Amino acid sequence: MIENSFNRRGFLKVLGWGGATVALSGCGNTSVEDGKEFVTSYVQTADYIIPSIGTYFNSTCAQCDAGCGIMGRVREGRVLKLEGNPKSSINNGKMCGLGQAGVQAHYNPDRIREPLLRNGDKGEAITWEKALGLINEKVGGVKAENIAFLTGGISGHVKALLKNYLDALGSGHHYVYEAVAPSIMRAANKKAYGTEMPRLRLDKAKVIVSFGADFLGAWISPVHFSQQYARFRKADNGERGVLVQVESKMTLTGANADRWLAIRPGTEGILALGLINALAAAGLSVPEDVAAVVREYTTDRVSKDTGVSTEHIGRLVALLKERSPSLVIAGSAAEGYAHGSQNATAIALLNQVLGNVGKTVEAPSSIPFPQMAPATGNRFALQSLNDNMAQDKVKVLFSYGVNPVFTAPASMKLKENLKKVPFKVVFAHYMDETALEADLVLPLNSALEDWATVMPEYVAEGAQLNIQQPLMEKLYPGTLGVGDILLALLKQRRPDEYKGYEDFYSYLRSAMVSNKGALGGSATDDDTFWDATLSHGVVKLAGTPVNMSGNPSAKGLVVPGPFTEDSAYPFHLIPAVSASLRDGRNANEPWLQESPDPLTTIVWDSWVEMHPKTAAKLGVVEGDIVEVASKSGAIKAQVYVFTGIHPDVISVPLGNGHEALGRYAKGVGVNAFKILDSVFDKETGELAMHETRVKVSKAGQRVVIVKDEGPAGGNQMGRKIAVRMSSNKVNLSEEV
Amino acid sequence: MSQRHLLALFNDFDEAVAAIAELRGANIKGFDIDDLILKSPIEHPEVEKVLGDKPVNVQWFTLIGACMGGLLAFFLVASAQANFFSQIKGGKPIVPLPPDFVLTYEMFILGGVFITILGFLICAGLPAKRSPLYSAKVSEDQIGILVQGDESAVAIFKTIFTKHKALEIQEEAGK
Amino acid sequence: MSMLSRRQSNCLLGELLTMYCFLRFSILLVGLIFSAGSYAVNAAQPLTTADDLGPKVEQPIEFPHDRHAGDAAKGGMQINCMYCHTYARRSIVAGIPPLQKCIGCHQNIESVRETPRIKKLFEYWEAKKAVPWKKVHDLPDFVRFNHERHIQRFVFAQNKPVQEACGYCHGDVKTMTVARRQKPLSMGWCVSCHQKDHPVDATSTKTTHGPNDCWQCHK
Amino acid sequence: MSITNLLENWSDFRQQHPSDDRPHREYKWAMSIDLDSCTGCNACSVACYAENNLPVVGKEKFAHGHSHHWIRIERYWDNDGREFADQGAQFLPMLCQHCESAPCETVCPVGATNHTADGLNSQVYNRCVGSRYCNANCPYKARYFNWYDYPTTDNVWPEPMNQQLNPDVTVRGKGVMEKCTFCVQRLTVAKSNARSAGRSVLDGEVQTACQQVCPTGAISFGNLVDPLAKVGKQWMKQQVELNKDKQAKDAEEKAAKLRGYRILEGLRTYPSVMYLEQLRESAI
Amino acid sequence: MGKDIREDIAWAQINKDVLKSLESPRRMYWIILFIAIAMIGVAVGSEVYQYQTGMGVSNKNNSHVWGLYIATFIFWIGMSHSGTLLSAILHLMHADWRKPIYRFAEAMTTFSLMTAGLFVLVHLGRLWMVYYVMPYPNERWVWPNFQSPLVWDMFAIATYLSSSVLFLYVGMIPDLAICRDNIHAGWRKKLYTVMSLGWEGTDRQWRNFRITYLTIACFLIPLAVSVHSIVASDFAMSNMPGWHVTSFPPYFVAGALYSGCAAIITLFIILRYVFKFEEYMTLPIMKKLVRLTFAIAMVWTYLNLIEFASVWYGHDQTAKDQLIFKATGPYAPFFWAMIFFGSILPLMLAFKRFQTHLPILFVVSILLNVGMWLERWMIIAPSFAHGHYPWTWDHDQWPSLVQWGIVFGSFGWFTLLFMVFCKVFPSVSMYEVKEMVYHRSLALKHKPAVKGDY
Repeated sequence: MIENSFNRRGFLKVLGWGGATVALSGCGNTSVEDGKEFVTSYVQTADYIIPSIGTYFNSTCAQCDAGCGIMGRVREGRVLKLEGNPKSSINNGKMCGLGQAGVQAHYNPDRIREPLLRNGDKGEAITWEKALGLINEKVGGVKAENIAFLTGGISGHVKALLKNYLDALGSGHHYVYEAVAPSIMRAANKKAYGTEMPRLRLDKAKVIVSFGADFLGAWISPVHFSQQYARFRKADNGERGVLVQVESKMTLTGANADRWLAIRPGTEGILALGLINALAAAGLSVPEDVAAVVREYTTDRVSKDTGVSTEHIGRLVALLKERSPSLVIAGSAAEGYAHGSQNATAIALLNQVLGNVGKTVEAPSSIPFPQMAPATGNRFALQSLNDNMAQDKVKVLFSYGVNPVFTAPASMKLKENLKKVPFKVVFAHYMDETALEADLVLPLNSALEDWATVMPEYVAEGAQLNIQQPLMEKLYPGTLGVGDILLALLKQRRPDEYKGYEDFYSYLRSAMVSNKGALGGSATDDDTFWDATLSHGVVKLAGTPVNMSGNPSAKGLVVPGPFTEDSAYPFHLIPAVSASLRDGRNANEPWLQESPDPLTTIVWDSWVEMHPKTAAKLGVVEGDIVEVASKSGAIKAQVYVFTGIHPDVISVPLGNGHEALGRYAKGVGVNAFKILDSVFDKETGELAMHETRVKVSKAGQRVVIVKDEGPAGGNQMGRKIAVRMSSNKVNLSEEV
Repeated sequence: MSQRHLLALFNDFDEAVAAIAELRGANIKGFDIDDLILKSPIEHPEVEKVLGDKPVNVQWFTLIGACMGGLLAFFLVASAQANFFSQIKGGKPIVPLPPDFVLTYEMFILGGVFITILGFLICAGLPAKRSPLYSAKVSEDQIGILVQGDESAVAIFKTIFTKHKALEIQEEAGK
Repeated sequence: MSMLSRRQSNCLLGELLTMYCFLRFSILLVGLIFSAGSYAVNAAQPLTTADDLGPKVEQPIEFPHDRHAGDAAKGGMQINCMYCHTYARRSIVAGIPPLQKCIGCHQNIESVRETPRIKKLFEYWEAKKAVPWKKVHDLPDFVRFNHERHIQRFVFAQNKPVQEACGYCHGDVKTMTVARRQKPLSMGWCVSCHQKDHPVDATSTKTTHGPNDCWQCHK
Repeated sequence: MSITNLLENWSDFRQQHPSDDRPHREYKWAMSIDLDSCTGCNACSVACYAENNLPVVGKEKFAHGHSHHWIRIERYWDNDGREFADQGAQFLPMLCQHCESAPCETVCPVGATNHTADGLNSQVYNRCVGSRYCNANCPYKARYFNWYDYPTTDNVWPEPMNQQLNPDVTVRGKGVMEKCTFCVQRLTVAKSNARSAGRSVLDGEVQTACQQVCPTGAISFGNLVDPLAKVGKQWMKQQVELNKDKQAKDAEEKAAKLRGYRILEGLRTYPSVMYLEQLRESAI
Repeated sequence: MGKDIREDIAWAQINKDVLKSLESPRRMYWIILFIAIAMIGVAVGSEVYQYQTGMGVSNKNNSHVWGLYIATFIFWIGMSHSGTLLSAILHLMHADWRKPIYRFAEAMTTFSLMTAGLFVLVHLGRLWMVYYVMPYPNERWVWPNFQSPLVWDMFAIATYLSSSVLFLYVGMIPDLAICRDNIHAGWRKKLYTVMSLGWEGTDRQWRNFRITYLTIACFLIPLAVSVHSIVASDFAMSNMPGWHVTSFPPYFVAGALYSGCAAIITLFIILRYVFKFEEYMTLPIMKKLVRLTFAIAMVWTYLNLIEFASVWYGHDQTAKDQLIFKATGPYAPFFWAMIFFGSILPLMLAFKRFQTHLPILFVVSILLNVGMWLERWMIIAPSFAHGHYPWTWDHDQWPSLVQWGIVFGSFGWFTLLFMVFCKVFPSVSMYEVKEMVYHRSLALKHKPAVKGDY
């Protein structure tokens, strides 16, 4: 790896990639052909640029909100591959598949290449000057309170700039929306620990009980957790951590658990309280008020309510009692109900009772620059925006980094409400469902062409400011970075304040350099600091740990009993978040579509997972097309039968079912977001993702499921291929 | 002394055999029984017997051909394996004998067959121009006896042939 | 009796004749087969010195290699190959120098400043456009030829003169203007050299041959 | 003279791999994969797509079994009739095992696949005529055939996606077989750098793409000849020997502590990839 | 048992009858020819499509890399063995009833080999690179891999094809001379003149001819056995369950003889009708042929059972799984059809009344060949669908229309070659029929047989 100490912007200009040729198809030409191809050569170059040798530049992954540091391999002016930045404490040089597909987001053939203005049903290419002028005109014509800015999770200097823009407009509304976010858990954590996102030390735990937290797959910061998981499994002292996963639909984490307990959906809180009760009975000291609350949760009752056998509860209690510290995690499967907050609170309570706070649940650091601190998204934001739109309170809407038309449940009628907004500006990479509704579409630079800073919500220790820098020259001259657009808009409003900044890069550089003291570069001169920052890709920020509460308290804890049966809609629908597609914004990256779902090995499609018992009851087999109908709508998809799911539950993955977005995503699978019922968490008002009840009926067709596994399924047919043994036979500390 | 050629055609094979036997016994001056050529539509090992013991050499070609084929194959294959950069294949020796023997065997046969055919052509004197004394009948159903002898012998030939019910006697001057 | 013997001798003669023909033939055949065999596996390989002149490649600027690298006696500057093709010792490609490098010298050489080629050069420089040089030694895409290894081996370890080492594959470039391929660059040509034993370095008598597995050169 | 050469070096030519008396000299690339750490996340597979120019074939062709995933994650269940797969799944990354005695090598009619001096099972795309015999004979079915012309007629990399292609790796046209190369383009660079520096490749200096991304570090890769290499130590510790088809683990009861094994070892392919058995806690 | 052939048939009549086949066949001939050409059209179209698009259109996949092409390749190779059986083996055994029918059997050998060879090409992913398989000194300094059974195949088939072409040709020289003598104009005259090499039927020619013919026959027998053993070793040398069977080579050879005999019965009936060969291809000969076929069918059945038994009682569980899969899995209908056509149906041939019933024999012989074709397919497909590695087991792989088209067309290709051959060259060996008639008539006259008679 070659450290970069070169003026990045200048470098990109000088190099260009015009001369670079692409090596295609190697096998046809068998002879020496002179004079057919051009040699890559440069006008000017840096010493460390050697043709045919990759140069690595550090940046930040923008594929999800985890904020992993990436390292782009650049050769002859093209970025070829993304690798993990070893200096980033989030991912330490590792990557997930989703992150690596960032290169396909960059080179995607379906990217928008110039600003488009609505003209009837079509988009008409216009110049940036005209587009920005139009925005200026429109925002000037309405009251500030009628301007809404909808974004996904956002942080860093872009967030600060956005804040300034909204201020300049006279403060419009900023809605931060994430379709898939642990927002209920955040609220419950806030209540229980005093902080939204405590740091989980999987590596320190000897037992992890995860209530549906898919920390290896799609939950918060999977690459980070995976690394901790590896250390948890192979502790230095040789004691292998035990993972118990409690959930109704097996996640990737569940598939790696020593024991996967199928629980009746929504009863996670009951099990948590039952465990507290049993632990108290086993001699663990539990505060009196808590003990009083949990007293009625006897093992028998809990077993009956949750469907987890008393034997397993007993063993789990013994394990938790015996091995400490442990870690209990409330994941999306526990929080996605109308009583999700209570579930999450009960689980947090279990952690506190077990004394894990301070051991495996650590306090995060405060973030020194609050204006750049991550604004975490939730579903409530979209709900309020939707209400405002319905009441015609929004006249100009900006949307950046989200695709609400795709991710909003049909019952919200978001699309209809959008039509009431007279002027909608969408910052987009692709013509996604939301961009199709826009009046003005502003094409964005890809994450590999853009400048930004990112402050991830979840970092193991302290805080961190990630640099996102271009790895190559822009593919299309007609795109702009979001920072550049905001800066241009700000210049319209506050020309004096921002005229010194030629573009977002100069703004960012001066903002960083002027704060270099706080960013740990006080001793160096500006250029050295800046070069070092870019070269590292991350800036460690000193933060002080926030206070955390470890005191168990049962105040206000109400855990409702298990659901009553609903004969019209007998099944619970669990919309599964897949590790690669998440909320669907990355669906147009073919690597992700073709990388098989880990549990079902299905590619390029959606499916309905169900238990063999359920399938037998419905009279369906694998490949049958079924209609899954909720009160809000219906979808049709193929059935996949396996035993990693509770018989009361069916599950449909999220992320597919796009009607737009691009050639790889369009028409693939179905969109399970659409049929979610409008049921909200009682405390936070968040949409309860797992609360939808559905009925399933055979649609008559049958298809052959496109998946990687063959007709033998997951059966090894007695051949010694993937072997498993009992952990007590092995001493891991003896291993290398 | 000029040589004359005479072709007699017979319908009855027994008569033809008898004619040859008589020609042999007649001890005609200027005629060598070895110059007698029998032309027949089918194989006649029993008729050829009266012509005396005439050896066939094709087998020698076969032997040499087959051995050459086998040797060539083995050395070609083994040398190629040894010289082609010694590419290691799946835990096998660089010059593995069993597969090489398979090819040796095939080439042994190929060499044998090819050289046998070559030997046949050489020994049978093929391809050749047809002799002028040829009747399409010998490829149909008649047996022909082609004799070569001094002019003096022609009359005796004719007598013998006629005696044995030759259907037709063709005559032509020798070269 | 006499007839019999005559017949026999006739027979023997014929026999011998046949045998002779046959023997002559088979001797010929043996010779042919063996020569074919050994030719096939050994001698058929292309000669390492064979010249195989490539096509003339038209370059945007007719770069005079002879002026730059040629002998002083012939008006050349005797510049080391690797002064310009600087990547050769550290990369798999020899590379074309960045335009910067050409200009670096030529902006100080007033004497040729107004010649058409140099004018063209400065035109590119002013437009900040890389010169679209064409590949002269363009191997197929599935071949990986590593300049670095060969330069390290022959120039640095074995102390061969640079021009000899480069010239082995590229021909006597210092006498050309626009470079033109002079060697076949075929697989057999590469292999013929890889199979030879070369001294490990300038001093020792130890020799080794080039690497012989396919993945050394094929990708 | 070829025949002289043949006669003189006869004993050399009768020599075979794997054998104890002629071990690999400088390098023997090998891998070990800890199934207890593998979470089945597919990052390795995507990394391979990115590094080795694998085509994305699309749903239709995937359905026909035309996919190219040089490293594929297999998922096995062993819930033999139980109601739930309550011990989770077994994930197994399967890639070319670079067998020391590879069944694919002997059967290729044109010698497009050979054993390299470094113990790799090489595949030369341009030499391949597409008889597919190697795949037929591969017990692991870790070889992938280009059923279509992905770069051209199938337009798998539409402009500008083709700019992502790794120039160090050939883009395969139709009709050739391909497979995991242990990222030979990286190995070559590492070896070349090491030779220029006058040493051999250090452990950790070169990583395969799959190893590099693996979030849990389940994949180790290195030089089995190097006594300092982690992979060699792992093999040693697990008492897995390259040249044997029956390991200590298979033989003795006391070796039950070992969890290293190679897949389908009984076929005597002598794979270069060792797997470490997945563990499951018995207390729960 | 009736007479194989009428011994009072005039030799001139033989010439006339056979030569007539070169002139005016029944209309059926032209119909067959037309159909054959149409079939080739299908195959050529399919191949062009496959060549341009890629092997994927044949609907094979990564675990199921071989398909109908290889199955049909073995089928055609097997077919070719009948010619050797009739002309070489029976020649050595002095079974002179073979004489009227061996010529077309030999032609069948040649043409089915030519058809088989095409399948190797069709099968290759990069057929334009097929010359890489040939061992010739080249500028790349690279040789084929002589350890590969496919290279052995290449050697064996090249040897077999060239040897049988030579054998066919050498055996035809006397007949070509007859043609030359009886046809007086046109390109045929030139063709026959050149090809007959100036054959005059002299004793020297006959003498060398006899030895040569015998020698090549001797070579052809082990060659034929080795060819199909080598084809069998394509499978037996690999480690696929279901292929890795020691008894494969003899099993393949028996299957080859079997399908060849069945095909001879079919073609016998067709030629007899089309070229009006009733006098030569007589029912008694058919009867002998049918009995031979029956015997070989039983040998094949036996070897089949041996194969199953050795797998069943062996310790290789994978191979056993494979066998069970064959008999019960998605391929079971084909497997049992193969057993029925290959082992049960030929039992019919044991009954005298069917041995000369041409319509029934026609149908049965075709069904036998279907069975033998299924046998080859049942070797290929189930093994791929159920190999060592369960993860890659595939669903029953149904070949695409492209594969079927090419396989279908190959029958047209064979028929075309064969029919054109029969029209251009005498498909009944005239000189040998004469010999047969001659010797039969000698025997009839109770003349003491000349020593060395056959």
